[in-house]
Amino acid sequence: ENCGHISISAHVMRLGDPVTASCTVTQSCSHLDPEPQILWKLGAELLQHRGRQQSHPDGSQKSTITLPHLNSTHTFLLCYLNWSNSLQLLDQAELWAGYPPAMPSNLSCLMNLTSNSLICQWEPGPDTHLPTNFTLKSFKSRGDCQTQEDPIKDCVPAAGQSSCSIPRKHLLLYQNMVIWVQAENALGTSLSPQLCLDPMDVVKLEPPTLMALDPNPEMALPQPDCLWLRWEPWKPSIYMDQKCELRYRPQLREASWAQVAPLPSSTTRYELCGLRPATTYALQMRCIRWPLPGHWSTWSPSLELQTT
Amino acid sequence: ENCGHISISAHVMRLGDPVTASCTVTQSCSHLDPEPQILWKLGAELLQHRGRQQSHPDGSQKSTITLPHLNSTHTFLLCYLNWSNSLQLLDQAELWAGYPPAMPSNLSCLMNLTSNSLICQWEPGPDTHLPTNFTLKSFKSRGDCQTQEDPIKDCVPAAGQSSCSIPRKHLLLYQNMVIWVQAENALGTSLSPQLCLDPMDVVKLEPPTLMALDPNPEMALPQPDCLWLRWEPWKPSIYMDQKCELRYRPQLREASWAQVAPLPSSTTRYELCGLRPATTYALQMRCIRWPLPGHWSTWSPSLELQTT
Amino acid sequence: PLPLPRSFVLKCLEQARRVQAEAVEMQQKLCATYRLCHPEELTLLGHSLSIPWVPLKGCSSQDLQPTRCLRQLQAGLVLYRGLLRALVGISPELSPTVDTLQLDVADFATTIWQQMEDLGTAPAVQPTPGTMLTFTSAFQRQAVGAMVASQLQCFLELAYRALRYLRGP
Repeated sequence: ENCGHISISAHVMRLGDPVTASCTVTQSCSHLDPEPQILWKLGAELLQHRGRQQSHPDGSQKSTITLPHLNSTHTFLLCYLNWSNSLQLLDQAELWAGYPPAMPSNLSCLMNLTSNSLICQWEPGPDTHLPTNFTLKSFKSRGDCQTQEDPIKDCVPAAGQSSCSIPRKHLLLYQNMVIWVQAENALGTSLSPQLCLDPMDVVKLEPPTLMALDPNPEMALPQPDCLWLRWEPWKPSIYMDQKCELRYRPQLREASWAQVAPLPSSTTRYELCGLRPATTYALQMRCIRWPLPGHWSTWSPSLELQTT
Repeated sequence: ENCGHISISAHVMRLGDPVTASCTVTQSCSHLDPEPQILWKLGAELLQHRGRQQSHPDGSQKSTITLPHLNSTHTFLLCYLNWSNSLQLLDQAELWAGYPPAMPSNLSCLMNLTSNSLICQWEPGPDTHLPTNFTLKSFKSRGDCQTQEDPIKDCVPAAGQSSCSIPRKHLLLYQNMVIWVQAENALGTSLSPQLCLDPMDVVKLEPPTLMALDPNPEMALPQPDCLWLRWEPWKPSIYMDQKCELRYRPQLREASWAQVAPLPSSTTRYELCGLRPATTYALQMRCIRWPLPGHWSTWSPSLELQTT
Repeated sequence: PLPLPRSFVLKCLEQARRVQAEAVEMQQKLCATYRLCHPEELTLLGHSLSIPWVPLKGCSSQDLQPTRCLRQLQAGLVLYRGLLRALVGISPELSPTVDTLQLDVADFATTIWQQMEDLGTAPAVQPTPGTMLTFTSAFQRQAVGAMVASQLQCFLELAYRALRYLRGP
């Protein structure tokens, strides 16, 4: 039969909140000493004269203690019996203190065409000091996301991660869906603002591949101030209409980029003129899904070509 | 309902063996042409005039073909109907040819004290050209392995691997066990010779750690022809009695190793004398479980010390 | 003419190109893995297994009827989704392609269905994929896969032309 038992207001509380606990020592345990002294420790610290001790008709003893502010995020409250001058541990209660989760913020998502999944990430907010579960929740919708169609399976991030990847089979492409993050711990739950997006409108494009193009063979003498280049859109996005931007600069110190007006992705060759003869130029290109919405890819690695 | 159907002696055979197959074209399919011509292809090659074609009472047509030697390890046998001058594919049979597995050889095992598992490897033998499964089988035994105690769960190697790791929980340490490899494919099964070993007798030791030792402070002047060193056995093997060997050589070209008689692992300090003064020496040590059986560790990385 | 939002037509064009590319990939894999490289050799087998051919009469360039074309396109996509569903688990090499293709065909059908609903031109009853095909051999399933991949490309070619016409200049 249990010698002593702690009962406590809560094992998890807000940092700085009070704690009330009582430790009941059964009669069988305290028979050796008519007036057994019950002592408390918080972690390693002995709490001198803090418990109000009473005897109960059934012969048991009960000590009650209140800690005004619990300031450590994880500690133990221990109940001892002073038994012929040796402290005997009867029971201990594990205590956690922290904060309810703040509202997750900066939720953003990108559709990865290689893994064919929608990857969302967010800011988790300040440390709550408590085990806090984040879940990426979503449902299929239509139009401007005012209606809820089929729910989508919760996306549970890997431990400690503030991102989650919704697999293709849970997505309905080319339709809007509603996405948000839920943060939950023992002290409460909080939800991020909702996003309304079509996964295909947040595709993460990789840059195109730039290649030199031999000048037109019919041309007797290639113009000295021109460069000829061609490019291939990133393969997984080849079915998307895109527009691309080309920028170039001579390999001279402090030379700044000059940019060519957007080029539709259907044309994959370009003649760049008006350049300095006998000069090496660095060329870069980036593309974006267009006219449908999308994100610009990063600039491609530089292609270096020299005018004649 | 099925238009045509191939039935074949076997889908998997020994390389060079004959193959007999028949293709039956149902009456419903051949109704368009009273004498439908059945043709065969092996891979892309049309087998001219090779099938014996017969009509059956039920109106179906059957062509039978025999290929004396199948010489490709993976191909298709196709049955066509010449249907108003267009070859119509009715059925195809996938064929594999190869060899029964040779006996796996050179089975050897090492007990890894870090992963606490018994890792065995073997030579799979020549390519059989067929999907071949290797399984490491074993059972607990006693004495000289003449009796079979508890069986041990089969260890299935990762695809294409010729090694397998038996986890600690399946092992009975300090007792002999019987281990062998089984190779199996569609053409047969073969077993390697059996090993009889105690996992602890095949421990793979890592070398000890060699460190310089400051000469004995009481000594007025450290002898010029001596070096002082100490070592620590490899931590996971610290509970094992071991003996160790020390070798040393001066940092001179073509200097060969000299070796000190085995040192019991209980002594972890050593004074090496009889050396050349003012010379840098490379020292290495290796250890082996002793007097119980074991394998020598590799030599430790060199410790370089200079005599005064 | 049907008041079709430009973004809807642009999305359909993109989805058609996307599904087309995947159908080509499926065909290439069937050719590489099972040497089923000539769909024209499978006509007789297709008849015997009664593989449905999906007409797009409302989408012909001579006589384009937008409402009818969209309905036939949507019904055809639902039918192809059913055919693709019968091919699930066809083989480890092909399964990823078939799974993605099936999802993309289904999403394309949903895009059109929801637009028809928004326009009030959707048929009273959603078309269904019909009874699931069954096969008596692995070869039949592979051969049907080759037929579906080939026919789906012709189907999408027709649809693409009609959608481009609907997109206008």
